Amino acid sequence: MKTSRRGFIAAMSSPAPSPADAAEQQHGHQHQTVPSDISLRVKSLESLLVEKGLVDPAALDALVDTYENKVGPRNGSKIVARAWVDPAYKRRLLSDAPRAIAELGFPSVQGEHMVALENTGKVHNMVVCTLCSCYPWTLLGLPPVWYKSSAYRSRAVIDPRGVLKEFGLDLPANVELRVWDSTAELRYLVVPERPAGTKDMDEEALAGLVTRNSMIGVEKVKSPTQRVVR
Amino acid sequence: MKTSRRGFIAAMSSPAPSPADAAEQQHGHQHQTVPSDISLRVKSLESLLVEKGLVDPAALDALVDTYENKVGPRNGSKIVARAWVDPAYKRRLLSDAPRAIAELGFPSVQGEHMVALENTGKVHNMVVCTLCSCYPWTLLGLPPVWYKSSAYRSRAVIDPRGVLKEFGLDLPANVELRVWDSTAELRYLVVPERPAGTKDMDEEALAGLVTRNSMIGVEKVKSPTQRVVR
Amino acid sequence: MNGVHDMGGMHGMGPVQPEINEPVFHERWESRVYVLTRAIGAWRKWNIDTGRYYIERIAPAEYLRMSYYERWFARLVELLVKTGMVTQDEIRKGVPEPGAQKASPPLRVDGVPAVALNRNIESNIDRSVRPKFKAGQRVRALNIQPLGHTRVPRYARGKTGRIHRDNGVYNFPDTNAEGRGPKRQHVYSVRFTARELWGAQASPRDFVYIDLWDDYLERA
Amino acid sequence: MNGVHDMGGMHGMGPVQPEINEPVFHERWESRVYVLTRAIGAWRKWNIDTGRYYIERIAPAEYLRMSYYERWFARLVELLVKTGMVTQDEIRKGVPEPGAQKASPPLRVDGVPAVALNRNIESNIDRSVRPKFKAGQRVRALNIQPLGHTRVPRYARGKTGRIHRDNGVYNFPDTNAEGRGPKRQHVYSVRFTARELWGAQASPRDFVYIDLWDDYLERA
Repeated sequence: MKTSRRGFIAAMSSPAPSPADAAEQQHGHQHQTVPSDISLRVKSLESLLVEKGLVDPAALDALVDTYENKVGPRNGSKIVARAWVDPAYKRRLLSDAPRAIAELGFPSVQGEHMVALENTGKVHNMVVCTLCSCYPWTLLGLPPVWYKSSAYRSRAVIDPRGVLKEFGLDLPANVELRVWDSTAELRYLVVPERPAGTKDMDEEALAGLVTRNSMIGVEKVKSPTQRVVR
Repeated sequence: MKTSRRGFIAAMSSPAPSPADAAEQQHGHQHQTVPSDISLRVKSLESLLVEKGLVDPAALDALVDTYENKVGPRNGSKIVARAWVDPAYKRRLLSDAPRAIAELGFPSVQGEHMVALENTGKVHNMVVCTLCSCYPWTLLGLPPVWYKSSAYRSRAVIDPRGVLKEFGLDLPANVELRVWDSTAELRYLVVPERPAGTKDMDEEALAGLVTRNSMIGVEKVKSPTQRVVR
Repeated sequence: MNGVHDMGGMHGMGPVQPEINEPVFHERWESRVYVLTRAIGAWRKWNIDTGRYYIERIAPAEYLRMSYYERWFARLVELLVKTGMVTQDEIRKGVPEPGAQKASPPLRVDGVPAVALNRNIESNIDRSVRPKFKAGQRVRALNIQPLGHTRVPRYARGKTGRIHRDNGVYNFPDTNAEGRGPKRQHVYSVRFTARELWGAQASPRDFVYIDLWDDYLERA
Repeated sequence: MNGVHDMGGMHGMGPVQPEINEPVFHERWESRVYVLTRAIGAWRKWNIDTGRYYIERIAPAEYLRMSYYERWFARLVELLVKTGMVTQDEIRKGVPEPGAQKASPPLRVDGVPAVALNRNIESNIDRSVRPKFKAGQRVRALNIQPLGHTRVPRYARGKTGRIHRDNGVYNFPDTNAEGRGPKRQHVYSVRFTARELWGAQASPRDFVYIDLWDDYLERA
């Protein structure tokens, strides 16, 4: 876990131990041998805020439960699956995402300020927030660490095809690539291509194929056969 | 010393203790209570390089002596003082600095790739290296920490008048300000204005007035009366 | 501000490193920082733009050193003190000052479902605010260097694109972040060619869409 | 590379903090790092552009965290290993590998005076290299995003200025840093208005002069 979040510290190309590495190691060791300083500080702040009556401890626990268990990419997957099976729904989703999302019974507020982007064989969309970490969390859950990383934020706009390659997607040169930098309150949901070999699958099964990363636009949805082969 | 080199860590505006501050303090304490890790690592590298015959220890000591005791702003000061007392010399310095510098008996190599910039009541020059720390060290000695700092490098080109104000120089709006970003092998020596009240001073006394910072262009040379008043 | 947070186009940040089976939170304290921030948000002592600004104000070396939720924690402490909700002394000691009145939290457990999935953004429909531009027009992102919060990335400044879509009316981050009013105005999705942004080496089939406010744009 | 070292125009780095009676070196190890770098330089295993490049390659978070001479030390270690002058194992153990041949240093104490004050840069006069531009011409710094070492700062890219002076002929850093040849060419001092660089808010009486190579420029 530390590794993935410290990607930006991967210093020079040579594996020579540099002072940077040493400092990192030292830092890492500290955090392993003594209780994490930040953890203690957060605990102390929480108890202060509770004692001051600024937050309700039960509400905090309910919030954690909500983000850990009640939101997540499956919300987005359902929308994508519906769009795959219902062309009229897809049209509504692409032209007025908030309304189309509300149709599926999600509270309408969730869909507000949402834009759906369709990936096809000719146009590929991917989403980034270069300035911070804006993300359609009401539909996809909280963003993964890589989405919030300096690596992704810096490179997605200047080297999007290189980034996609690292996700295993070698986009043909003739495909138009659209990178959406979420600088405002609009949130972007990518509707990936329906993969081959899914003709006989129902909506629920299709939703099970849709990955979070495909709705950010950094990978395609694999066909069920591909998944088996892997 | 730590303080001045850690200027860029001066975090938020509010004096609230932030986790950043805490981390800094922790780091600082470490360096006070145990021998500095970097110091040990440098020692170890030096002894390795000596043992391998890659460097001559006597040469290392001679180099330290040179930079600590044999180069410094007084070389630049002599050139400035000469330019102040000898208008023909000043013209030569401004049109062909390398040759004019060599005239004063400095090894000619020192003057190569040097450009002299004259500050007047109408035009003010200041020098920065936004990309690293390029500096006319053959004439001024090694650069001060502030010159190499992120603060100076980032701000000198976008907020030069703000930077000058922090050095105590409130440049009138009608003075043209020229910032020289040393991106190549050219090195810039600012010839500051000769201050008032120095008519009777000889060249050596004048050289004594010239400060390093005035030859970088971040301050003016104060007249001897000003110096006394302070 | 031209901060290190504005990192679109930077090199040297390493490869993107997706994590398999990533948990929502990696450590307990991360989840607590997140929900404390959300729960304190219910006091409405600061808005989303101020919140973003106080992440950006973290000194660059610290910003890059910190993990995501370390930044959130730094911001929370900073804003709690700044708004007077807690004192520095209380932060230091971890207990309320003697005699401090106990408040009543605006977000209770029964309010969580309504709050947790709601971004709480006003409607973007406001016929009283006229757009300056319309779809299809060529625009240039202004070459401006705001010292405070702004949402026009540096890599777009001075660059020319085309209005792709009028997204409706939103608060203006630059003023809203500092309590100088929402200054509501239209936000457009603007389509830039990668070649305009990055030069001739970029693929002619790459485009970047950036959401930009009226005040960031001029006709081109 | 668009690294954090390319910091012209950034905000948030704090005030400039001059130090009164600053020593040449603040700690002994700093002086040793500096002179070790100079003494090893006498082997001519890398050039000045490579040296700069290996400072820039330090990861951004580390670059900002490190003090100036910590960066120098990181670079020295990196390049010593990269050029095969020492092995990683030797660095780790602090002693030469068993059976390693002892070299003879090219810089001896008697050579110090000649070396210590000499920047060792070739002459910038070379009539065989023709300039592409001349003083007074309007030029634009190319909008390029080199992945490797480069000396055209980001804040100047795509911006238009005027050739102030032809400085003569120098190695081209972009190729020279990576051993792809010196590609010698003219370097010009180019005068940019602060308004061109930073927009209408800048003072009309502020100018930035940047030394730029032929390959960074086009007619404007």
